[in-house]
Amino acid sequence: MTTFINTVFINNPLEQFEIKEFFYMGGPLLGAKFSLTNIGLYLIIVTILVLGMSYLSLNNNKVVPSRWSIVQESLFGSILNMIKSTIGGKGEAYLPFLYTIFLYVLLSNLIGLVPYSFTPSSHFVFGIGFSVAILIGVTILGFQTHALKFFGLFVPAGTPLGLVPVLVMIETISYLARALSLGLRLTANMIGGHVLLKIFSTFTWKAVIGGPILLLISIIPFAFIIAFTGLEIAIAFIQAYVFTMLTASYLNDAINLH
Amino acid sequence: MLQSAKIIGAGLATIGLAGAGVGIGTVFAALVNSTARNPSIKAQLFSYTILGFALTEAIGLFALMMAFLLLYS
Amino acid sequence: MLQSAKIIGAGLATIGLAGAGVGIGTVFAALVNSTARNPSIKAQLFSYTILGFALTEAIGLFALMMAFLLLYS
Amino acid sequence: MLQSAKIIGAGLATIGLAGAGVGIGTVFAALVNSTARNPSIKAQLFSYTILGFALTEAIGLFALMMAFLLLYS
Repeated sequence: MTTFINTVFINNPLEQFEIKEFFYMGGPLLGAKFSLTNIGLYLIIVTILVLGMSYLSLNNNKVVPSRWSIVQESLFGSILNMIKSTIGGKGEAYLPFLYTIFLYVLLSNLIGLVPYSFTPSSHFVFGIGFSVAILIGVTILGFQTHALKFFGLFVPAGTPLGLVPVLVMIETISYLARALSLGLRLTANMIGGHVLLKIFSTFTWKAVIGGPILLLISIIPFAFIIAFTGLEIAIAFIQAYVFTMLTASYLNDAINLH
Repeated sequence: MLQSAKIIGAGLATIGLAGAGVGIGTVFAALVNSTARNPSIKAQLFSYTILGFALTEAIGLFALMMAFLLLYS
Repeated sequence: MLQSAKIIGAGLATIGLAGAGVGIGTVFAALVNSTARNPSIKAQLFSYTILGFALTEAIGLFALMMAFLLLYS
Repeated sequence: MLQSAKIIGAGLATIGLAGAGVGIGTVFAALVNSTARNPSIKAQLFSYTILGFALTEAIGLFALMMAFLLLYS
């Protein structure tokens, strides 16, 4: 039995995240180096999907909305409600920004679930790039609207005087940790989910070809994989929603200072 | 030497399941309490509980997955 | 020798997932309890629960990321 | 030999994240329970929860910082 199990991992389950180069142009002569890698390709695909969806729902400006434009309008409306409840009136200026983030992160999560595909959002460069850019933008916005009063953000209302220095130190650390935790949350969920799927599918595959008795036993991990893929789709939606929700609450901190 | 480290590592990783155990117990305790308080929406409560159970189970399986990863590669 | 230390370190780091399991169980227990108490605002409660779940899961997965970091670098 | 001790030390330090996971779960459980009990002051409750979350997360990240400190210096 043990010999059968330890041939389960032919190759490393983390191999699915490796970046492979498709073609490579330019060299020392040209100076400019251009190489299309699989993460680059999938980012382009996701962009085309997002633009295509918006174009489809444009419905060449007919008054009667087509099904696609209803989808987009309801998505737009739900994000508008979320912004209204988080930031209030002034936040509506950031609606297109948050809508694009939500759609982009959602599609890059979902595209990873297509078999034989690659998840752009399972790379730290995608997640942390997004979150650091957002945090720098929010801080600049905060300073622009509130100049020096922005530091009031680090002192929550009603703290006794003696506690202020400790609290300011902790608040600044947690404010700076937001840059990492926002992106790391998205990426870690995607990596963890896909590695788990990879391990269980290899395990089931070994069980299926392992012989008649094992074929019967392999129904259980197979059912688990179906359940977990459903969970993975739910997690893709939840992560995209939470990413947008937290960006909105950080914007709220910058605009309304608590 | 390496094989012994793999076994110890897998053993340590499985401790992570303790949390999922406590979590699932708490979710079902809440189901029992809330069904007593408001039996009319039993179905809705049960669906939330199953969702909570599935998500807590997922965390436990992350730890189990890590244990398998350590044991076999 | 170093490789075996990496495996044991990764095994130890995975224990951090226990906390996330307990946390998610508590959040969903609160959802079930509060839906029984006040079913009219189910939607709002559910959105807070999903937010709480995602934030707790993030901490658990930080520990898992740390385990992967120890294992592979 | 020293490097392997560093790795095991970092693995041990990451276990501290378990507490932060439990804490954040409790904070959001309280939010869900209290919103059901008194939905009118949702905004105030939510801002307290975010503050509590930020402070609990800071403690968890202290543990992670300690783990990195052990690992790389």
